[in-house]
Amino acid sequence: MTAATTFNEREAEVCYVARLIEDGRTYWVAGGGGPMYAVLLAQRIGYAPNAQYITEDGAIAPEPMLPFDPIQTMVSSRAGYRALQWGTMNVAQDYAALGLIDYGILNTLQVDTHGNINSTFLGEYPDSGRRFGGPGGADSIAAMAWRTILMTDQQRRKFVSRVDFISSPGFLDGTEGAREAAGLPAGTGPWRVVTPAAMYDYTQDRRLRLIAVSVWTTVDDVLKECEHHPVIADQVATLDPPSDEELTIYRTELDVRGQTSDRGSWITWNGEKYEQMEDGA
Amino acid sequence: MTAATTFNEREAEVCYVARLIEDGRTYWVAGGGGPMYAVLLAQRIGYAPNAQYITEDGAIAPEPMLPFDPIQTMVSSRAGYRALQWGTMNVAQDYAALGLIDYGILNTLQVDTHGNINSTFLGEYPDSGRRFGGPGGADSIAAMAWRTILMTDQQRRKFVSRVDFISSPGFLDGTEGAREAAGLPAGTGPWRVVTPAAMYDYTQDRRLRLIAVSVWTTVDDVLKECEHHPVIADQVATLDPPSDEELTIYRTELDVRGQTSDRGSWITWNGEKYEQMEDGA
Amino acid sequence: MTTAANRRTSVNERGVEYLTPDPDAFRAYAREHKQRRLISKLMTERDAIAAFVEDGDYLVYDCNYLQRGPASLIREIIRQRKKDLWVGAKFTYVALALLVQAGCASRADVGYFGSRGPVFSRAAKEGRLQFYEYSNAGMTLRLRAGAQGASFIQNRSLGGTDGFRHSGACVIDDPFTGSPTVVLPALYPDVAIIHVQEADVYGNARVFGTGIAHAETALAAKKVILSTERLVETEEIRANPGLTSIPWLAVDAVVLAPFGAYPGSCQGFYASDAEHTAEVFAAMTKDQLGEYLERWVYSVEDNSQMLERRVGETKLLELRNREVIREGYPS
Amino acid sequence: MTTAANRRTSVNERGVEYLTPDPDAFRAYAREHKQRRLISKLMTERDAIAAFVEDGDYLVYDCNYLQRGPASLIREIIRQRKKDLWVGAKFTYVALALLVQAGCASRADVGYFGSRGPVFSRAAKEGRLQFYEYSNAGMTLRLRAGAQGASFIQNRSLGGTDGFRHSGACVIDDPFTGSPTVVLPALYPDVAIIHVQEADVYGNARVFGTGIAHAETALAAKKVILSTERLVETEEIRANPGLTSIPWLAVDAVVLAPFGAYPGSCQGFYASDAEHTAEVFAAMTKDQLGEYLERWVYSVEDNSQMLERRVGETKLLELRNREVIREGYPS
Repeated sequence: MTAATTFNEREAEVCYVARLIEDGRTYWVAGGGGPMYAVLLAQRIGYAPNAQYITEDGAIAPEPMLPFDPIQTMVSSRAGYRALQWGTMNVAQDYAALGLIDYGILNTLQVDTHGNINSTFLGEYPDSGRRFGGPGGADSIAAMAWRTILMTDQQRRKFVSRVDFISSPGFLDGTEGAREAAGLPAGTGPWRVVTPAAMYDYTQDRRLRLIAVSVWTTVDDVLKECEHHPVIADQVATLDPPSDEELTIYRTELDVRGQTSDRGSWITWNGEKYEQMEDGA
Repeated sequence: MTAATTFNEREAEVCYVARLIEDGRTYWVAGGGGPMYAVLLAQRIGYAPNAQYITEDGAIAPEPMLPFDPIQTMVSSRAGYRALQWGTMNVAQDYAALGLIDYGILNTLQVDTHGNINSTFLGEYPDSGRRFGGPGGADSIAAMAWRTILMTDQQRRKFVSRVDFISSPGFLDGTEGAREAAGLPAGTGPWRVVTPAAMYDYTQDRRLRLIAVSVWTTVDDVLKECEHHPVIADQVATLDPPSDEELTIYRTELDVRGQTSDRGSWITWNGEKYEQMEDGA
Repeated sequence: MTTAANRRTSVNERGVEYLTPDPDAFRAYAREHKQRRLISKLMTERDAIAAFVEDGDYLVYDCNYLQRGPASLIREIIRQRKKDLWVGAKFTYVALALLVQAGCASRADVGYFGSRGPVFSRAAKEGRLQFYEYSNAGMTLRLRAGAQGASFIQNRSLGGTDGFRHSGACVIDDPFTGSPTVVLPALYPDVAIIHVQEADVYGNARVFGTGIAHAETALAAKKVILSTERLVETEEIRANPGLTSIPWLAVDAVVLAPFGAYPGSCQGFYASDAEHTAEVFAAMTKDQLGEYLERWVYSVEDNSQMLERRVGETKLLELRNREVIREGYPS
Repeated sequence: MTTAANRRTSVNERGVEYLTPDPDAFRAYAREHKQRRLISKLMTERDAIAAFVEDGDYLVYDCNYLQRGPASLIREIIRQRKKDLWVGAKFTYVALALLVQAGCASRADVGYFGSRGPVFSRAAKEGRLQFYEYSNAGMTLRLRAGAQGASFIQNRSLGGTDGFRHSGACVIDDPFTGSPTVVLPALYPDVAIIHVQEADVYGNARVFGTGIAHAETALAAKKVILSTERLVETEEIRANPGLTSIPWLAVDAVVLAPFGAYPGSCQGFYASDAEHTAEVFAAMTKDQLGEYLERWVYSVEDNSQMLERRVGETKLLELRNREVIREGYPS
């Protein structure tokens, strides 16, 4: 693997998640974009050739024909191509309810210290603030997959003490057994949060913990982009930047239109270190 | 229609039920045999060309290829032939649960004055008596179709005050609202009981009532074959014997192997009246 | 032909209103109104919407405006200026925005909807729009319960969220395990609109590819309008009953609608129109949905005129040609 | 490969024992034991039954010995003299009799079983057989609940019957309507055996024609053995994913079993053997099931030897030729 010298921070985020993909495991990916690309990248580069994914519309272990038209990451012939089964949303959720889905991968708006996820409302529900689209499939994924990987941005307004509205469950109030008491399946919950800048896991007592940062940033810079102060691991690792191999597959086979890098800032190697460019530069 | 001069009493029973079939209505037929043949006869002779039936295994409005091999009245290619949909047992019961099935037609072992059906046990459950196979699909049909038509034999041990075991619900204890209180859908219940010798409906207060007898028998003879004394209608009609037209279709297109007339007695016209021969003669 | 589907609602102890899940009321309706006979239900989109969508109905569409959804029927609802619809807003990117902009929808049970632009906050502020909170799969579970003739169904999700607090769901003690468990109220929509690839004139329909909840939706809804890419003979249905997704028993109207999912894709038939997709998203963002509706809905008489005048044969042919995958779809 | 599926039971206030419907226990089992990888599960009937059917298991077979059922697997269970099985005895004519005669089954949740002959009363009298009462569709609903990861499911039937009193069902107040409603405990069988027309080596399987509850059964059961008429390439599965009835995720073993449903029929492949049907019914009636089992099970090594020695090529060809209907089945 050769470290790449120019890449978008969102490309890096997908690569980080791809490296988390465990071979021979099942994934429920929310929507298209990052979550789906992360699994496809892991399959194609060989990190996890036998990982399988399902989508909300019941594409079971597809081998999609890329690229997709805008929005057409579900209920389309290319997205469901060469699946082992075509189901529906209820079929997908049944498989998760039965404990057959190891991991869920989500994108979201806002996450809190207990891993609760907000995709419904910023501000005071229902009247004072901004309305968003709701949980979609994320509530089911976060409730029923054994482990949840969350992809989001490293921004103060996104890393908060308590989300304004719990759309999809993390550890709820963080007390032991809170999920089970609410009727959610035992033994499930948030597992990792990945941003372009950092990676988090959860402590034994179900609190968000910073465990790694990107090579072009620092723990302090990351903490500036958290409204609350997460637990910090004894050893905070540095995340390897994307490799040329990863980016080649990603750019030529997966996101060939560069939609991922439409937003987010670019990172370059200046000969001495990685530097982050202005957003959208 | 020409009255037939020789026929089996069980053939007559199927004809009686065929004449009850309402055009443009849906039927859930239990097993194969009488219930299914009654609908097919009504379709083919033109009493109810647009009646449709479903079976327990989810054959939805089939046009079966007859005859069937023994037992192969469900889950077989001939039984499901030219259906409008192939479902499963849960699909069939969903349609009934949704109120889409107008009538159920059942065969059974024992019926009581409130239309309760026993196909589980004769004697004292569970140890003292004879074990039978259980309700099969009859419980679901009797509970969820709007109206239930029951086919059985006119025998004392089959027409009882209280069945030994309620396998499938009639009006339960006969009180108003008893079915609803037990969780069964509102407005459903027993509608007709048909035997080779007679036909019954139910009174306003949900008691079995004799409304017609076969041409070769009498009310008194029928009552001898009831353990309890059913209500008797003010006018007890006489059931027309099978017609040649009915029997021709029945024998040449439907029960071509004569399985119906394997048992039961034969009836013949002796020039003056219909006479019942010895059983199995 | 019009039928009062009689939307009845309940309010729970948290003050949340939800459609009353009454299986016996559905049964009584189905007994009276669902056609058992094999009679043709073929009609125009105009007649179908006029006959079966009433002001105040609870409306569910399967899939959405951009993905094998009943886009032409959604436009016709808007064209006929239906009012006060309560929308099952799951898995949807732009349809709810169109219905709210047009003044058709006043309530939404949310699974997910595309929330760009000011249309929603404006309508909410003006008291023209009320949200209730579920999830995509929560909504399809509610429809599943309806399709099974039930009044409730367990859900291993939703518990503990704020969505739960603003939903009709409740927590009960599992009668067998004693554990707390979330149950959702069954959903029996007044009317459902569903786009399918093939149907006969009676409404025996086939759906190919992945989907959301077409069969459940068709069974659970009191009134069901199908639009279909292609009519097939009933003989063809009988020749392969395993392909039937929706039985005639559930269906009230069949609308022949080639490109009925436009601008969305329809698996096996055509790709989506990416330009149009961009246009409608931009209209949401820039508060230009009024102009969008004028151009694509109000100024044309029906779907076929829209396709002819606003899309054109060249584009339609291109969309057909862009659907290159044949495997698993009708030939 | 063997796994303790740990049959756990509950007893209700009427004293009726039933399999505890514990979704979280199923989930924990599935997490550990259900194979996510695409690895071949092809094995002999002997190995499959030896590995996955344990004494004391709750066994469900889909369909039955005479109708596209896993007849060869039922015979292998008998051949291996499994003990103390609790059988989901729905929609079945002779299989329960065979299992009881052979000393394999000690309990049965009844939907319907063929009850001719003395085998059942003898076993019951000797305390070797206990019945619990449900119905055919009640049993498939229990499996549906299991397949959905639920612990209970509403049933608009069973209420008010004596079957109800001898079942694990209970009546609760509907949390939304307040009306009394019957709920059944979900069924998570320890092991399921299912005969399908086509499967790949991973267990992606296709069922054609009507059926009982193959998909629900496969999903709800902890251990799943498929027998299949024909192996198909996974490429073929991927070429038409709409035909997949059962996903590999649910399946533990795939047994290639041409004529695996013999003496029953298998839609699209062969008709039933009417002579054999008569023979087995007569054996029930005349208390000659011991002889039947000796001839058809114990005296042969496996299904293929049985077909060769006891049925013969001429008969098999005749049964294939008698299946004249091709429409809707694999070509």
